[in-house]
Amino acid sequence: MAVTTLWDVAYFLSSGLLGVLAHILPPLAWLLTNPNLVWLLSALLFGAILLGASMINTIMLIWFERKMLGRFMDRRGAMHVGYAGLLQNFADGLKLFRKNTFKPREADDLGFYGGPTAYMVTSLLMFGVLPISSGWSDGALPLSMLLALVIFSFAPLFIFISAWSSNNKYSLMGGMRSAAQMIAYEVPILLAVVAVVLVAGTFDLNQIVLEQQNYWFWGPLFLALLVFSIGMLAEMERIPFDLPEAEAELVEGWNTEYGGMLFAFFMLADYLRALAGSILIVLLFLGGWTLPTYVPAVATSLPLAGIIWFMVKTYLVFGVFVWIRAALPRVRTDQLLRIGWMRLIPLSLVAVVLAAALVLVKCLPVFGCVPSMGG
Amino acid sequence: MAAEIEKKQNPSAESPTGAVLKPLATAARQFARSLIRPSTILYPFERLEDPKFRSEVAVESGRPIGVGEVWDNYRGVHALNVNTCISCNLCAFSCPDLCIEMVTVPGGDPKHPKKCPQIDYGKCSYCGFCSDACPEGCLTMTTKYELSTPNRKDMVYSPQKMFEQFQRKLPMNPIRLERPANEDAILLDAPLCIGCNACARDCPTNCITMLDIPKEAPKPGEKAAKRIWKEPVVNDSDCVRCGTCISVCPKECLFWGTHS
Amino acid sequence: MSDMWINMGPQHPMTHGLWNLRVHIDGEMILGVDPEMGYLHRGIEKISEDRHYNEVITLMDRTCYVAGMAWEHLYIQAAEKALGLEPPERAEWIRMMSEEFQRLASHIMWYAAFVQDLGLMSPFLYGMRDRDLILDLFQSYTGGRLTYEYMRVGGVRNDLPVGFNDRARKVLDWLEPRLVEYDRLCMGSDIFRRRCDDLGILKAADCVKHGVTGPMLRSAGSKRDIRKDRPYSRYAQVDFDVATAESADVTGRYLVRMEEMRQSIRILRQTLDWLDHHPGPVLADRLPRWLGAPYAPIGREAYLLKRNYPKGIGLSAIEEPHGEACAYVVNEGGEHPYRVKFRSPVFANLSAASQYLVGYHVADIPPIMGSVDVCVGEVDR
Amino acid sequence: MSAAQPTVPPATKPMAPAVGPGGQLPVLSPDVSFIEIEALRSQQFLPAAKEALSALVKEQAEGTLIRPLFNWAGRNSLFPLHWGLACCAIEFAAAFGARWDAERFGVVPRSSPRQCDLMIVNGTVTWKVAHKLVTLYEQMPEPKWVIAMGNCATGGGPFRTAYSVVPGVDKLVPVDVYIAGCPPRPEAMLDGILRLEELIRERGA
Amino acid sequence: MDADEVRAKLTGAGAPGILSVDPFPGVAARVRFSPDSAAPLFPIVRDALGFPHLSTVGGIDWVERYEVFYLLWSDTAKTYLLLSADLDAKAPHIETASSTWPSANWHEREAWELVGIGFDHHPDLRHLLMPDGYDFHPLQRAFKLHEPEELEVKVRHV
Repeated sequence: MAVTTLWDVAYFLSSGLLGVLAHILPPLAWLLTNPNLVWLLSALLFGAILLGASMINTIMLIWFERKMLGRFMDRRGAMHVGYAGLLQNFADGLKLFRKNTFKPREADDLGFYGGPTAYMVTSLLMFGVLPISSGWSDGALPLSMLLALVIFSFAPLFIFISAWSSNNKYSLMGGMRSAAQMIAYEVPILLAVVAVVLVAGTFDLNQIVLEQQNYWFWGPLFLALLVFSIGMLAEMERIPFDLPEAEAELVEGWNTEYGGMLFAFFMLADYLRALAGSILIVLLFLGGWTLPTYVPAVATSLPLAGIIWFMVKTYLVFGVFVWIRAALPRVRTDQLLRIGWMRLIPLSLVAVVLAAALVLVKCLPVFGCVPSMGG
Repeated sequence: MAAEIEKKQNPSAESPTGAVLKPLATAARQFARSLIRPSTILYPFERLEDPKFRSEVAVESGRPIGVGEVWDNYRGVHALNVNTCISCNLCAFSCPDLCIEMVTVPGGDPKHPKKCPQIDYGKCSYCGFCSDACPEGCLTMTTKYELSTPNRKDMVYSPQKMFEQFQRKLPMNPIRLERPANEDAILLDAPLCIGCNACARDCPTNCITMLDIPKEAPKPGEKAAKRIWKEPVVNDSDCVRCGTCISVCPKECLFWGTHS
Repeated sequence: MSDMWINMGPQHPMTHGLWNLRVHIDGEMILGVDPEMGYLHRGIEKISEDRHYNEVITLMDRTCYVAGMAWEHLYIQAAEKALGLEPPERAEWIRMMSEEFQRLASHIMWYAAFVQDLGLMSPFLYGMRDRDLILDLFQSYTGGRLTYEYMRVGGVRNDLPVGFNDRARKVLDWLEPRLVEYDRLCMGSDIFRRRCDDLGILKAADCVKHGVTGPMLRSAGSKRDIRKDRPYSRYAQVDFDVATAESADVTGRYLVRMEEMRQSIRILRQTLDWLDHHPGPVLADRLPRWLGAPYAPIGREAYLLKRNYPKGIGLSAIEEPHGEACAYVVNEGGEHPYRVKFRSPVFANLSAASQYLVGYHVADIPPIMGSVDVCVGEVDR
Repeated sequence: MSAAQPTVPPATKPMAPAVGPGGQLPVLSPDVSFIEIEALRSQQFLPAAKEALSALVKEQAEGTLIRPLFNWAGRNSLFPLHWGLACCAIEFAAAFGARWDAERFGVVPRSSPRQCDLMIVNGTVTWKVAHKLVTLYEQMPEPKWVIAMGNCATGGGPFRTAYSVVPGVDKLVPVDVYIAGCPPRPEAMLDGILRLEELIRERGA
Repeated sequence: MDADEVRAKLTGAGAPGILSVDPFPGVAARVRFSPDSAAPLFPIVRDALGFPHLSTVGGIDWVERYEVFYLLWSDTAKTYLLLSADLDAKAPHIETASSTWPSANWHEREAWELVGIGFDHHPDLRHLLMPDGYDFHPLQRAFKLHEPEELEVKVRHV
């Protein structure tokens, strides 16, 4: 079996390890070769790899943004710490890690410390749900997409808790904006997802990707992609929808009072969410880890090829977000809500209707891919 | 007029919807342009003082980072040629921030020590008035600007330290000020003068000579020699108009004025 | 959340300097504002009384640190009137050129800071990049990047270096397409228009009532520009238009400033052409030496007693990048000015803050205050 | 410097000339390839990692074990407070502009003092703003540094005789690095930051 | 507009307390008036002469007296006008101009703070540039500047 997925790698490693151990300790072989133990160990290993990979990916994502933003702005971005600034964000993280931890006198203990931690944890939780390559969850989670979106929508709660408990007017306003914004943009996102579900016929992210083996959804569901991307921009709180952190009016928004490790949590979780958002777009609209069938098989048969293609797509999607950040100013609160409620929701409804119509006539406009409706 | 401007500058005013594409295109164009060489000077490695680098990124090159050759008149740290300094005090007098102090340097005679400027760069505002005022051109400004130090005391530059700057032969301000003609001159209120020689002794340019001038006609029966006094005469072409003579005159008989 | 007061400043990204905008808000709505100034009050008017006439110039660069040349020009005109001196013709043209370059640099700086307030970072970097070219030009003939100390009572310190005019033209050639690019990023952007239209409206009558001048007044339709109304220096001899807009809002101010930059380039081209063909002295002969550099101001009290120089009061007004600036210099026959009083345009523009801020959202404060173009140095002096 | 750190081989001291006391730097010709320039400073990580490893091998105390790495991190990621006092603030902004791009060194201004390590006092400090400056300084979490940029912050500059001006910010907060200039060029500001990095390396964060 | 025209217009409008109207370089005229008649004079200058824009208000300490001057601009005549009044040295005060020209508000606050001229009936006469409780008037001649004494510089403990 060719090693193609991360789960395979983890399983291979753990079974190999246990096999070697069983060889060394024959009396315990009955225990060590127990498939349940192998599975358990590989699950743990898988989790550890996932955690580390998502963290490192997030940090690389920050690096990617800084370098790319630099070029958009006619400068170079971080470049002197590590080769081409690769180590810059590790240095930032390490530094924030060892900064003095403090709490404003009037701040609430539980909210002040708990908020960022929960924000971080829930953002990390996403990566347990999102399949990065084939054989990731094997249908064990038939509603994985809904679960992912549920976890994604925890964030405003924790942002608001930490903003409220840091006892600062700017934080409070930022938190309130954040809550209003995220709630407003949940709806179009979910509706856009409905369009995808209509076409794919499943809530399982794995299945959705498999549906896109031959035709990616970005073509037929372009409207849904547009709505979903704009909604995701708002959910990630990136320019032009970064109102909660709007530097010019709200100092640093809801993390005004946070410094050191807790601020690092916020930063990291923000980019974790950005990564998760990009991954969701790739999963739902850009075919996940798959490549069109007319691409030579060499490209897909390499070890871990699925993951590599997936990450390439993810970074490209994120690059578009960076591009938008470099070109567009921030909108105002009321405009933001108006865009959300009065533009995106009708648009997403149209997208749903369109998707339903497409399913009904069993004909998808396809760009260069072989149509195979319903997989 | 206003509508005109608006129309001219904002062709998209008619159809604002979808106009986000234009800034996106502009940013993308900039991205493509700066992919090869962004406008960043990699400061510690590339410097605008470097003539070669400067001409490479000059405005003529089409991708301007600097405007090119003219950089040498930047007003940075002073360079002092201690050897030609005449201790005239003019730099200290002309300093608007009073950051120049005249300190004794070796080289003078014990009675009249040689004094050269010592500059406190924590107070200096780099206006260049001192180098404009320097009559001998020994105090000039170089292009050196890196002056960070963890120690406040290091910011006081002694004459020796500025002499080191001079010896490093950094590029110096090429634009020397043409000194316009000035009618001011040192005049003598002759009746008050006691002929003490203080002005001639302290004159940094030695342009004052004490001439024997008969103060008054000898009285009958007196020897003429007793009534002869020495009086300073200023050589205006050599005088740098530093005013040292005025400040040392015990009788305040020298003053500024015009010959006319 | 009911109404509350928030302090925006002294350390706040919106302020672009050191001042405090106390805002009374209800939710996101502004009920009232109270600007609190003085965090950068450096006593420039008082220090000027202890300085020689030329030495005050070093303070002028620092009074308004984005428009140093304009303030030098302002002060020098008043001081020359107070002392009864006349600069040579070429010096006047060089001064005018310097002021126009400064207007260009100041407006670009404004553009950079203003758009950054709206959350868009790239124009800040483009603006700083292009402004550095103008500062390089300044450096090539004054020796300073930000603090020039270039003008003197009776002229300017030195003539332009060889090849300056061509270099300056090349910079203008580079800048002109950049202005189009700036417009594409802002006026071409739907989001930008929606953020700035109908924001911070201050009609012409209110402007006059509250002493608001400069691009803010011209954006309300008034054609008031001291360069046209009361030409100083050699502005009567160059050809340019006064940029105006009708909307009296943030967009209007943006358009006026962008158009002013184009007009500045137009003036600069004419000025450079004049300077090409008219060499000559740049500093008047026979200046009193107590003026300070280029001579050393010496003699102190002893000199004071024995000279008689005409007394006088000099009053000058120029169109500074931010608006109408006036200087009032009293010469009481000393070697220092007896009293120096400046009228800062931003001071008046800020004092009307409640007129154009109340009724808008908190999120509107950065664009509105950005469109005012606050330079705290000249407000507090 | 080499005496203080005998373990560091000379080849891995790339920044030493840039911040030497004389301020003299070998001007590299601009035809140094892009890759070389990007690689130059990246070598700083290696000595730090090496030091940490050698500490690990020698089984030193826990503190010294991770100190080199944290020192490396601390000095390479200085977040200055984003505020502008006076003229120097314009040059401060210019240093973050496209031409000098201070972000190359990991210097990113933050608006909240809670997230800053470095206060760059870029202008005249008046008595009216003095206690606010001290408050901001105290809001910054340790370890923190102060750079007095320009002459006003260093000693009041041309305004030090004025009735409203603090003659030097070192009367209010401890200053680590002074940058002379009125205002200092953006390069001079970067030079000050590099000197502070050198200082952190010597002193320990 | 020159001094004669200003004088004619002022007398035509019945302006009280005009002491003299002289030509002055750079402005149409300098109008000296007695401080007691400020309140009725200001609206006349604004409306009858047509000077709706107040550029600045400044005070000068002449040791034996104080002077307050108002710089006005007329858009129609395109010229400046200088109003000036001599005030008592003991307790200089004058009627506020901010009821006529609202822009005088801050200028008068500044003049009060720095020069020490009181403005009667000013709506909001409090410190503008200096912190509250600063009791000196720095732009008076008696207020001298001096070099700050060298304080001991703290050394940071490593």
